[in-house]
Amino acid sequence: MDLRLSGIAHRYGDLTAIERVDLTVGSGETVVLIGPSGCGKSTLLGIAGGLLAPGAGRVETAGAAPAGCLNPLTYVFQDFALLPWRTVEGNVALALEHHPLTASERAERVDAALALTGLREFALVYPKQLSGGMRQRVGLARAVVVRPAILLLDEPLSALDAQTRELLMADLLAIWERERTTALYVTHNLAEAARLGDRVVVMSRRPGRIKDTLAIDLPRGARERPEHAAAMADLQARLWRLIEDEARVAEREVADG
Amino acid sequence: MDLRLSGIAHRYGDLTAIERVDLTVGSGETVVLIGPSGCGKSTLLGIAGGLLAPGAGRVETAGAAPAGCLNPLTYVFQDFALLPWRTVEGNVALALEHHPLTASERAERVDAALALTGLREFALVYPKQLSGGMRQRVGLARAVVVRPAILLLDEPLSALDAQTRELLMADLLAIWERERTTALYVTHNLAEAARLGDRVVVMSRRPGRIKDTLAIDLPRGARERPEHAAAMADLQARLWRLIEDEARVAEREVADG
Amino acid sequence: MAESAPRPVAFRGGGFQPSPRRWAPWLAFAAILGLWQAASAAGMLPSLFMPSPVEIGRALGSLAASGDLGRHLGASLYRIGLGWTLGAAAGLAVGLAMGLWSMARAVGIPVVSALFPIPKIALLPLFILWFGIGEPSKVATIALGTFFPTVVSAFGAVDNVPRNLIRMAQSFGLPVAEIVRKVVLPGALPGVLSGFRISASIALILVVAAEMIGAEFGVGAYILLTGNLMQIDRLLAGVVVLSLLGLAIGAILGRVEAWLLRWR
Amino acid sequence: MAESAPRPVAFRGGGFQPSPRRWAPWLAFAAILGLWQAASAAGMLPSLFMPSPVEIGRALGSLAASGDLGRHLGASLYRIGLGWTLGAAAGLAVGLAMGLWSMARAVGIPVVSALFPIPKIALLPLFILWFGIGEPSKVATIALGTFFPTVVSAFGAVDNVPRNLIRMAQSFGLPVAEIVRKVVLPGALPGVLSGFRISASIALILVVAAEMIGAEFGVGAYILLTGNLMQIDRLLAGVVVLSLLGLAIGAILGRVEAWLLRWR
Amino acid sequence: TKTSIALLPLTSSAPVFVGVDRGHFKAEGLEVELKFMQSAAAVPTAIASGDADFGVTGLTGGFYNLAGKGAVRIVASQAREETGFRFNAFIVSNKAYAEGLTRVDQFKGRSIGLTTIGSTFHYVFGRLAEKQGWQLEQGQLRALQTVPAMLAAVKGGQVDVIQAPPPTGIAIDKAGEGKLIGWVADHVPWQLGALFTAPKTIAERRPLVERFVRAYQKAAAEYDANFQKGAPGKDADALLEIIAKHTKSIPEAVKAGLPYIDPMARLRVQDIYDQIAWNKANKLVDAAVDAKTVVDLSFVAGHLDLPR
Ligand SMILES: Nc1ncnc2c1ncn2[C@@H]1O[C@H](COP(=O)(O)OP(=O)(O)OP(=O)(O)O)[C@@H](O)[C@H]1O
Ligand SMILES: Nc1ncnc2c1ncn2[C@@H]1O[C@H](COP(=O)(O)OP(=O)(O)OP(=O)(O)O)[C@@H](O)[C@H]1O
Ligand SMILES: [Mg+2]
Ligand SMILES: [Mg+2]
Repeated sequence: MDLRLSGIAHRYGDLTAIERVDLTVGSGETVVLIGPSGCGKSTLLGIAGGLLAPGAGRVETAGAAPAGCLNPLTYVFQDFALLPWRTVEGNVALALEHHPLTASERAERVDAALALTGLREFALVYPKQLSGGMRQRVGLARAVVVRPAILLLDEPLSALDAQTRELLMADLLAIWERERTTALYVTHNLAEAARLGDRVVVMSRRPGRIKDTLAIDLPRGARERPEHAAAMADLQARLWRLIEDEARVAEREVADG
Repeated sequence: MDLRLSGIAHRYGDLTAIERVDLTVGSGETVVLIGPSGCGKSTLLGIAGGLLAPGAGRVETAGAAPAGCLNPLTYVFQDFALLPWRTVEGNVALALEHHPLTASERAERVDAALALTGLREFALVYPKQLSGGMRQRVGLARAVVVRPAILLLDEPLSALDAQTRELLMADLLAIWERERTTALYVTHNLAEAARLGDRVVVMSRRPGRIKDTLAIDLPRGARERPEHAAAMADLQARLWRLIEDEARVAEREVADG
Repeated sequence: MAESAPRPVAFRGGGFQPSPRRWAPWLAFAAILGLWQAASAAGMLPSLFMPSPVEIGRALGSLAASGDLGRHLGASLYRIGLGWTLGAAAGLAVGLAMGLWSMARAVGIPVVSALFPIPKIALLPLFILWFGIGEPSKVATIALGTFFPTVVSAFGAVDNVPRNLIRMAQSFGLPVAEIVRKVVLPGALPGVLSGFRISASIALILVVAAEMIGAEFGVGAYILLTGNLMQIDRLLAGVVVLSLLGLAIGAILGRVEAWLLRWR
Repeated sequence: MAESAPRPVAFRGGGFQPSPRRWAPWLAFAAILGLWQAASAAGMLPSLFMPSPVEIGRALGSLAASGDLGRHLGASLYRIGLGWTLGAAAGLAVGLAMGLWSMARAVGIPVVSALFPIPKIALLPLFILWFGIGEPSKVATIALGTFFPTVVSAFGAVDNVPRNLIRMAQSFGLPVAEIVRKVVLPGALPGVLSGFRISASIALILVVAAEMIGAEFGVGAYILLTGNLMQIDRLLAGVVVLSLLGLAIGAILGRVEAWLLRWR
Repeated sequence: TKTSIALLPLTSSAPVFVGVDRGHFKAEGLEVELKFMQSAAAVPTAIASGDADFGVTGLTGGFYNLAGKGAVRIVASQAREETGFRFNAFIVSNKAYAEGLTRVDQFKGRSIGLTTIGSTFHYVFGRLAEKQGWQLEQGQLRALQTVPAMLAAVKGGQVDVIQAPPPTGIAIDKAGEGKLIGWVADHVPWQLGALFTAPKTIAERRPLVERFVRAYQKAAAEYDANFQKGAPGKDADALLEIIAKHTKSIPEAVKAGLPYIDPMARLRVQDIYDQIAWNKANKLVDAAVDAKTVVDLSFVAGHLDLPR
């Protein structure tokens, strides 16, 4: 299934968050969206997923959803957004409960999602007992359990420490390779962008527009190899040059009040 | 001034956080401390700075402090620890107010620290109006203003987004080159460790011990150059191998209750 | 400064972290009671003005021995229980509505803030007119007193349910009713429970006002009676009963809370 | 499913974000008063039981015209002002001490939780014995009523000062007194101010209880008098005065808060 | 000399009002400040707390408890329910009257409205029951805290019977809001109220008490001469004005509700003893209270009904 954003613009009161964005994410493709703070990345993702009504423009999907898909456009959140009063199992089951599934179908799906994210032994644990990395795994399991056609990820790793981020990135890649899900992935992290993206879309600072798009041709599995270290470093440096000045300006903006 | 930790051990109730650590940070040297979550890095830093009384062992300094040093061992905190009811200027001045300085001496020092961290135009702004990166700059200015002999930094960049981290790392390096301060720097981030450290000390998971020490011989200014990209990638890969399994185990620990 | 002499780093942390001292409260109570008793024995506190702990204890003992304590407690607990249940249930419904719907909130906030500070004893004559002098007026006094704080806390509790959880539920296409049931209500529970703590204290405080209206039995009626008879030792015994009741209710709510919020 | 036909993504967000409606409260008040007046005019509410808004307004008008309103307000404001100041100041001192020192806390918490739920009207006979029948007993009633909530909020406020800020101050070698003055007190200010809001409402509520002790003037005394005389319209006029007073105090505290906490 | 008296703004305090406005206290060199209280219970409390030197009010359980603790002592009489004089009346609700409650000997089992337990109203019903040979039962008494609440309850039929002071009782009967079926004095004559002071005042400032009682007696005598001798005396109108002023009432209303006051402020001493005994029997007054210490008979000559 692919995702098509055309002519998207959005304002919050007087503030123009997004000026005009056209973006298509092809079926099975992973597009990484980077840009300075406040440039409208989260806004764009909210619009893509139907959580925000765009000021202008259209959001459409095309193509077939995978078999058993219950929620074509599914989010993974930066702050995990787990219900603290539900166990891991309960959190993963949440998204299934309002669908007409038999109890055994439901249990099977939940179990498969927990297995995929390595959470099986934690099924009955409450979120407070888990580390940040484990919590985001629950977030991933909850997304996977509905067999999404398109994953929308808003800085899913940025609340984690660097080592956990490393561990999760590897797991995420493995899941993607298996499920071949279309993904729109927002991050600030150039290393993440370079590791995960088929294409990297760079947004300008507010009001957000698409400034540039870089395709990464190396297969994802090969990017870690020592012989590609220089190429990857060069890619990151290019991305950094595209973004550095805008990031510097964005950092120094003072909120009034 | 150098910092000498010998035979440090610490327990919280039944939990042994640090088993036995000997570590010396030479004058002007930057030692980066990495290790999995909960291995006792913050505990060790607290002990080094006199904020925690160690269960066993000694903490000592030796050598002359810089001229005008008001607080030889000075912290920079992960969460910035700014007083929200004071302006940038007021936060930076806080550490001076209980010392017998004339008003003009004080103003001069504050101004110099603000200039060094690029905060001059923000002197009268409250922290809530600043982005995360700007807040940590205030934390740096507050540390610099007392002319510390030894800086203790506990993941000073990890609360920031990746782009801001990049910007601050460059500034931090510039300040260090000028002031030649001794520094003990705690992080989870291997890229940071490889960029900033003269030596990287790797701790094992809880109870924390020193597992290995790597010296980085490339001068800090040269590490970003394309011709060293492969070497740096290799260094990070080595650090990752030293830490990966322990990080994996640490992530999956369940807190009881 | 000698370059080579290492100096130990001075400890400068600690403090500002009150540690529990299990014996201290008991000791404090014992000390207060002891001093009080001593002052009474020494004649520094005239027993008319301030009876000694022993006298109060004796009054409490004879109240318990006569069997009246049970009757008073029973009557008051019935009123508190019923009044609180009605007030809290109605307050919860209104508060949740105010938390969920803009319209209910826009109307509710000003009405609540105008009516909340009205002293309940001011309304006793009205309650007599509306509800008579039997149980209904007493229950109504307590119900009204607990209604407003419950509204405020329930409404605040819904407001404090993290919006990101609601957005998450929407992103999975949960219907509104499911979102309310599975996200908003459990998320509001901590706030609602702490509101219950407050309204339970208020119910206790109001039992005296409520029992001003022709009550024969009840802890409040006993306090009023002994106050009128200037039997200060018995009055204070009644106050001690209320105080213990407050501690007991607090402890019970604490248990309930710990169980319902075990996920915290 | 046709591969090529693009389908728009349905909107599923929004809601759960009550938006302000400036006109709604006024409309609500107008609607309530209008309905009430209509019901009264239609004879559905007997004016003995529930006077109409117009009757209450008329009672209020004649109270104001007679000049008594000023006298009543003056007397009550004096008692509220003095009582609240004393109670809040003492409560602040005790609450801050409990926040800072383990010992004060260990002793204070159980004592406060035992004494907090004691109804102030229960103590009126004692207050007369201790403080006489003049102003002191009235002021003491209000002071005692505001003392405990202030203790609780001040103590909680100190507790909520982020410990990392205190560690930071220690790391720069600030002396303890400086830490208290520059970190703990400003950090506790928001909690203390919101405690003041609560204790101010309580002071208002207690003015009726306080003025049960032989007061000639005072809004509470007026309410009691008119209640005793079953002049329900005047009683409700007095209640309206208290309610407006509450709104006014709330508005003033809101201004003070906005100014003192402009850094938030 | 400055002194003060705590009292209620009721006609039963008439001798004090007369004494102040007709100069009897001034003649004894006393400048008396009147301190009006809100409830009968507050009057002796004001003496105990030192807010006033003297007090006059009805005799209640609370009063005797304070007296028993040595806080107050009776020195002279105030109002009395005296056979032949009409003061408080029994008022029944219309509903109860319609059900057949028309006589004072039918109160058994009926709901009775009171201000508080231990009040003078309570005592009268208690003695009435004793005399008629029935028991005040549990659940029969409704303590409503204030006189107006009590009146409202009988008007609304929420209680069957109350006692009302004149002129309220007559007014209720006239307005048809209830029925007046008898006078307390005809059934339970008793010493309703007294003048009292603190034992400490007696011990330390005996001359003050003597002067005060003398002036009070003169006022009582003037009251007696004008109101209790069949035809009104020559100053009756002037005295009514005075009483009306202090009770915030009008002379006609005052006239309809004047209590009997002993011309020499003598007490019926045995009745006081009986009151204490009844209160003790009903556990309203502590068993330790000794009637002998409650009254000081040395200020008024010729007290009535002295116990043997
Ligand atoms: N609900 C809102 N009301 C008003 N302004 C908003 C709202 N949400 C976002 N904004 C503003 O719109 C702009 C874009 O916000 P958005 O969250 O989309 O940026 P972002 O690129 O995701 O930033 P970040 O990298 O910091 O997450 C920002 O300036 C932000 O302050
Ligand atoms: N005040 C405390 N009381 C009890 N246990 C504590 C306390 N502080 C830390 N610990 C425990 O001691 C261990 C070491 O903690 P510490 O904060 O030093 O680890 P860390 O290496 O800094 O971890 P992280 O990388 O997550 O910051 C952890 O298991 C932690 O849970
Ligand atoms: Mg964002
Ligand atoms: Mg740490």
